[in-house]
Amino acid sequence: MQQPLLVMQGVSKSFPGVKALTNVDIRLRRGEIHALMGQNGAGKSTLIKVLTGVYEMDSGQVELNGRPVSIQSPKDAQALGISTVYQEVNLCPNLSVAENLLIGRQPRRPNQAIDWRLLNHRAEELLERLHIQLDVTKPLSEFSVAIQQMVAIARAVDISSGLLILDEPTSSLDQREVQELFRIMRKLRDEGMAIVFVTHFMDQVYEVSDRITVLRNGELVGEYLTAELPRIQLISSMIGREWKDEPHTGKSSDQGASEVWLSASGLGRTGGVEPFDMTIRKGEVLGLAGLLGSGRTEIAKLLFGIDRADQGAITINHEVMRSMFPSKAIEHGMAFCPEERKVEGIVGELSVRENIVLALQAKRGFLRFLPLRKQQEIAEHYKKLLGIKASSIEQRMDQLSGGNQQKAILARWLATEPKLLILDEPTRGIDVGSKAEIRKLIMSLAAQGMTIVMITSEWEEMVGCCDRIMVLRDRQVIGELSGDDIREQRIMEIIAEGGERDEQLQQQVG
Amino acid sequence: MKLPLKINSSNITILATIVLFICLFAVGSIFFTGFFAPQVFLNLFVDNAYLIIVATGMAFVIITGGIDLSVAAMIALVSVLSAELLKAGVPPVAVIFGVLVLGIIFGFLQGYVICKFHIHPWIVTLGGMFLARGVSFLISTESIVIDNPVYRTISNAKIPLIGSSTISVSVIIALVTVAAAIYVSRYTAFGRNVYAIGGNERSASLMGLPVMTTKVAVYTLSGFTSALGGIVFTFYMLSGYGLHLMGGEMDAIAACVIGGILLTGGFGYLLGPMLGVLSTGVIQTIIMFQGSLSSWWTKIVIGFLLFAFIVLQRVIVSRKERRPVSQKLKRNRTQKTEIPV
Amino acid sequence: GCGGQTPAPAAAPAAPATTKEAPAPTDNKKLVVGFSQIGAESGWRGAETASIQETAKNDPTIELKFSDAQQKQENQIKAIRTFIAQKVDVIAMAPVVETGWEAVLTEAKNAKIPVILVDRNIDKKNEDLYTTFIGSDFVLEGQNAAKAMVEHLGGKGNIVELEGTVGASAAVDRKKGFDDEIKKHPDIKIVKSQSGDFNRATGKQVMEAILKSPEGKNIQGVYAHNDDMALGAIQAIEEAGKKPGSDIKIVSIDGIKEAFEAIKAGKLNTVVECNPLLGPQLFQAAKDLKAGKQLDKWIKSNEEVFSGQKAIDALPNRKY
Amino acid sequence: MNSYSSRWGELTRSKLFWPSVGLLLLMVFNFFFTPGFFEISIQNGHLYGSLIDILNRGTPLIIIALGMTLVIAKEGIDISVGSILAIAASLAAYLMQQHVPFGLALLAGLAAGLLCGLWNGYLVARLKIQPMIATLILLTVGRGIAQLISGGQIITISNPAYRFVGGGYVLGIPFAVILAAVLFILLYLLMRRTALGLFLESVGANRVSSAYAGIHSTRIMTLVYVISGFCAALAGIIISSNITGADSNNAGLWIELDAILAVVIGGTSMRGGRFYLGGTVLGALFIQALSTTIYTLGVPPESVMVVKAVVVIAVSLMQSDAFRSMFRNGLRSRTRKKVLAHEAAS
Ligand SMILES: Nc1ncnc2c1ncn2[C@@H]1O[C@H](COP(=O)(O)OP(=O)(O)OP(=O)(O)O)[C@@H](O)[C@H]1O
Ligand SMILES: Nc1ncnc2c1ncn2[C@@H]1O[C@H](COP(=O)(O)OP(=O)(O)OP(=O)(O)O)[C@@H](O)[C@H]1O
Ligand SMILES: [Mg+2]
Ligand SMILES: [Mg+2]
Repeated sequence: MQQPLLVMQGVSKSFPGVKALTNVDIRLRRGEIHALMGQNGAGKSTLIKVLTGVYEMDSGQVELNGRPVSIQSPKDAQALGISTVYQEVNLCPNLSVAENLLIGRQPRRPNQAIDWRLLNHRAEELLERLHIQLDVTKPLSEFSVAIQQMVAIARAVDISSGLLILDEPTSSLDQREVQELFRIMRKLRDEGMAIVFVTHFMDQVYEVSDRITVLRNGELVGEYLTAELPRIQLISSMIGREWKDEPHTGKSSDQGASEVWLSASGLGRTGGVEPFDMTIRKGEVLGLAGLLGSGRTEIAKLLFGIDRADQGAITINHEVMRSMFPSKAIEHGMAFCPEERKVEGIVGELSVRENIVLALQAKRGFLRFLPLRKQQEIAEHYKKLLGIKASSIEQRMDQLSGGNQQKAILARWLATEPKLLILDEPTRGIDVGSKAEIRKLIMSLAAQGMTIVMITSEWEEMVGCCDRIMVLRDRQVIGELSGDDIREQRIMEIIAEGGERDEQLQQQVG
Repeated sequence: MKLPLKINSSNITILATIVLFICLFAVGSIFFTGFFAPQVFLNLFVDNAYLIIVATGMAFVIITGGIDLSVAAMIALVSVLSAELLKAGVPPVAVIFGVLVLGIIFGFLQGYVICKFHIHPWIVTLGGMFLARGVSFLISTESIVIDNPVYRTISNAKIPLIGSSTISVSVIIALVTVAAAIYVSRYTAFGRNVYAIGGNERSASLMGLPVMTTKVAVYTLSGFTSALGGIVFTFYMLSGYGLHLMGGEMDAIAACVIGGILLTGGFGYLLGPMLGVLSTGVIQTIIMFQGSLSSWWTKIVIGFLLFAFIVLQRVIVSRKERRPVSQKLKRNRTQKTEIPV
Repeated sequence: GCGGQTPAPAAAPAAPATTKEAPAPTDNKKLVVGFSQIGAESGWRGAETASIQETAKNDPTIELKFSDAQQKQENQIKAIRTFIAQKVDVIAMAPVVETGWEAVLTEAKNAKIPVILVDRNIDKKNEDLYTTFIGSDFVLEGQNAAKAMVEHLGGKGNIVELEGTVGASAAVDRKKGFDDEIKKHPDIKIVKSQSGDFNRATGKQVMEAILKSPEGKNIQGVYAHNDDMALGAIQAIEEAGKKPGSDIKIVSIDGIKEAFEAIKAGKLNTVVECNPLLGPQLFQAAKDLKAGKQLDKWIKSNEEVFSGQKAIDALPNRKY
Repeated sequence: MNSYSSRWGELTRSKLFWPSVGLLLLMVFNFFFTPGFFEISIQNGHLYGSLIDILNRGTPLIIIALGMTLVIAKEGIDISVGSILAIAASLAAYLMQQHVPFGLALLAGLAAGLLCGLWNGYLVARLKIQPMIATLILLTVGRGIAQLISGGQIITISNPAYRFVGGGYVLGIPFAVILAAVLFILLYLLMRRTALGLFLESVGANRVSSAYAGIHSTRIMTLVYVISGFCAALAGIIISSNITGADSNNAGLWIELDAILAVVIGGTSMRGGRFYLGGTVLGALFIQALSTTIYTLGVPPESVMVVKAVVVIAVSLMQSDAFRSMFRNGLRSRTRKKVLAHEAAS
């Protein structure tokens, strides 16, 4: 048998109070896509960080090509041909896209000066391979997380020369981008590279991976060939008990009668979304569908007052509002679970408890202080309800695994008991088991009368949950679906048609 | 490919600073006789050459998100040390070389302690500041005259420019420093790493950039420029004195900030510090030409002008930031909208 | 308070001019004097500034260009450059430090503008770069203080020296003059010497600490480089339950009004005057220069040593 | 053994631990090298001794550092405290000289501090000027205003009530110390018994997230500068009262550096976020104790700076986990503890 490219043996890693990895083995072979699976907090990211020298392991060995290596830093890892996309996008927001792609190995002129022209050109080429076109001289911060993630992937792909590690690269990508990524991954695999792939999407695992390693609570469960491992069994081995694939719970279907809770007329922002109208009824689940950068997040931010609308007005419960800002929105019973959890969601330095009570406390005002006892109660309640895996509610937020951070943010907003809950990619990075739980929770909240606006790139999830769907394209609302029309196929059609209509429009104008 | 003159969000501060500088100079010229003269303008460089050098070095530190409070004290130390060594008969070349090495070592040590032990640069360099001043007092509490002929020649050398106006050797050194800094920041890997670290240190490290080395290098560089600034300052003063430039580090920081360098790191052009120095310099010149302010009104007016300058700068910059971006965005993201089915 | 809001009138009687009234400049153009002041670090300097500004204001033949250097030599150099650019008739300055003036004063010399130094001198090597120096001798002040101290102690005792800001020329010279003089008296020992930064709060704090140190428990005299520190020290001594002025003799320099009041109250023994009211002398010198007179290299300001009844008598006339 | 070492670990991780150790070491040093340092007697009916001096002289620094702690927690900095202090003292003294009643003058001084803080807050929170440069403006202007008020002279204070603020004693304890204690308790309650502390830490750690959670970050930011201004004003009144004179030229010069140092020694990170009021008090006391020690010991004036530098660097090294672990591992083996700089520092 061919010698594996990389072998990790007996890897253990513990943080104060947590044993993140216990005696884990993994072997990665050339020409293979290897999925690393496990629940939130199982230790996947930690394993990757240990491998790439971000953390020092407590014990264990790494062998590359049969020779023991000691990787002390991401720099060492890169030098050994290991390139990584970490779970949270790790790029420099102030640098241009091109630089982010090529920093550390910029093309030089003969006199050793950085050749900017060539650099930008190369960057464009790199992105072209992923079928992305954008102005690479713009700072990265001007682009959405999705684009940032694509840039990170493009960078890693370009650097990699033996092993490529992708920690939840697809969490904020839409299907089309995912396909692009898979195409590249397959190509690299066929060229003989080893690829580690972490995701919580079962479909994707079965679509691209050849082999699966499952972790549970920091321990190795086993290594399987993808083809030989049925889905149910995979999930069961991840969660450590039998798993029944429950059918989606039916959605509340009595929305027609309920009254309008919020409506927006002609709401828009120059440079953001084109003016649009929308009505949201009490107790309904409204979906915003669209491709990356279609303006879904923008709409949510306008509704919640994070971006100021420069035209139009919002009416909540018949009360017209000219301006909106977060604390006002919260006061009126809105809640917004943002997309970029690292920047907009978590307060890393604070504890899980403080993160959870933050919005509720802000809503109450600083004087009506929640006593510690009460805070603990709330935090413990949601920790249990959402299955947040943390050593205690006093653990620092940034020490939680990605999925658990996401759950804590969700908890923060649920704690405010909102009337309208806006969820922007709420299940990003959340494992299969929890995802189903959360979906169930959302549905039951809606059934109890909570209104929900949901943005998700998983159309299946959207179709499964929503009573009504607004479709966006190029920052315009271009259609609406409800009732039986809600099908993935229809969404795609509308987006595609909208495209034609737009082109026709442009032709007429031009 | 792209004209450097294109106004965008990153160089707008620089442009605003230049515009405001010209306005201030114009105001001075209108109100005071003798103000509108080449020499008055050149004196801004002559009198501030050392500050330009120091601020430029400090800018690298600030761009990484750090700070160096020891620069002014370092200048004082260099001046005292130079004076004392020259008095002892050490050849000038050796003195210059020696203090430069001292600056490099000093900066390196500060950087090493900051990075290795993860202590905030404010504290470490504050310690450095006390240390440098303290050592210069230990060497001599009195001010020492430098009458070394080489130093005096350099100090008195006047390089004629337009008409009868002249600049000093120090100005050349300062301009070369600025030019070198601009080049380094833009065209070397080190320079780009500095920006990356300022943007997000953790990301930079995960991207495999040599974060620790770069940070240490940046403090070393600042140590070097403050020693160089010290030499230039010594030429300027021809004296060594432990109390020289008390509070000068604030001037350097202010120059950086006025020149558009963000103290939180990651943003700014290396031309900025020089513009910042010139701007505060012209404010001071106006005050001096005015010539009837009492001591306290001097402070108030300087502060007020500084305030007006910064506010105007912000107004210009935020105007620009608020411009609609829709058109540009459309061009940015012309993604094909075919759907994989 | 000595009425800081109403600065001393121009022709202060306490500040006699050393040269006779000279005729006003022949042409009716005003005599333009550029004065570069160090800053406003103390009441003493404030009084000096006020004296100069008021004198100029009350003299129609004079136009004063005043520039405050905020304690920075660089600013003083810039100010002098500016004066040269403005083509003033006379440049006057109170140099913040002795050294570092060669370049800029040479420029002034080349521009044929005479330079007058006020209250502090510059390095002897550069004597040819200024025309005259008006002011006092810090070393001499230190010596005078020492003599007074010796007298108060009867030639025997332990003393504490409160120094000014480390490195400041006033501190360096006042220490030198004092210490050298004290050395002549073997029974007098300076047991502690610490910087009080020329200000009252630090002076008090330092004295407090010293009084609690083993040496500090047996001291008979305190010498402060300026009045402010002495006033702070007096408070510290009182709080320690001792009597300033009798248990512990106190000598200080400057002669601000509060110091005289302290003498009157018996808490301070001697103050060596260092006169800040130099305005009249300065402009007299400037006019003399313009009239082509030859000036002494050093015009001493009129200064005395005050103790006891002499101080009490002088109190009503103190201007600052 | 294991539980012992884990409890030890917990203790050393407490933010109050290292400043306490620093202070303790200084005290131990004094115990051996400064005879009489620990003597406390009764003099004129009040406590008297070096330790009392440290408390008494330390109060202005403690008060300012408390305000500074909040500003730094918000990821800001306030270098104008020295000037605010001078304004407040000069204004109060000037008004009393003009025969304004004591209470009114005192209020005016404090109000001036609040106003200065409001100004700083406005520049930073509304105009979004970088904190250091925003407060640099007031650093310059404020000193000028103070001198303008006093005419550059020291205004002597004769009002006995005013003198009591910084020089009086209650039951033998300096009144200023009681004031500082009250302020500490008030701030502590304000921060820890209302949600302000939580909001402040949240804004300091991640401003965007906090705004999304509905916290008015501009209000919080303004508030901390106002508190800092108030603290500075109070410190100014205490200092001027103590020396019975408002010195607009020198009062509070460079105190911002000491205050920031105290905050950092006290365990609050200059990157904002978590703050420790208790730690700040310890830090300020440490700095004051160092000064008092230096004065009592008779360190030659020209070496004072060097001594301070060495102690400051030593204390911050002691606080550094990386430094200590280097020692520990150096004794055992050469297994380097490797954590990314970012994480260890935070
Ligand atoms: N720096 C840290 N300090 C303390 N605990 C940590 C730290 N980083 C991770 N952990 C803990 O280690 C465990 C494993 O986390 P890890 O991030 O590896 O999970 P994961 O499998 O990647 O989960 P997810 O799917 O949610 O990303 C978690 O319980 C987490 O709380
Ligand atoms: N102020 C701005 N300047 C430049 N670009 C901006 C600005 N605001 C938003 N954008 C860009 O416009 C797009 C906004 O899309 P938005 O985030 O609303 O889309 P979305 O449908 O939510 O897509 P995603 O799945 O990426 O979240 C993003 O690509 C973002 O980079
Ligand atoms: Mg993970
Ligand atoms: Mg989005």
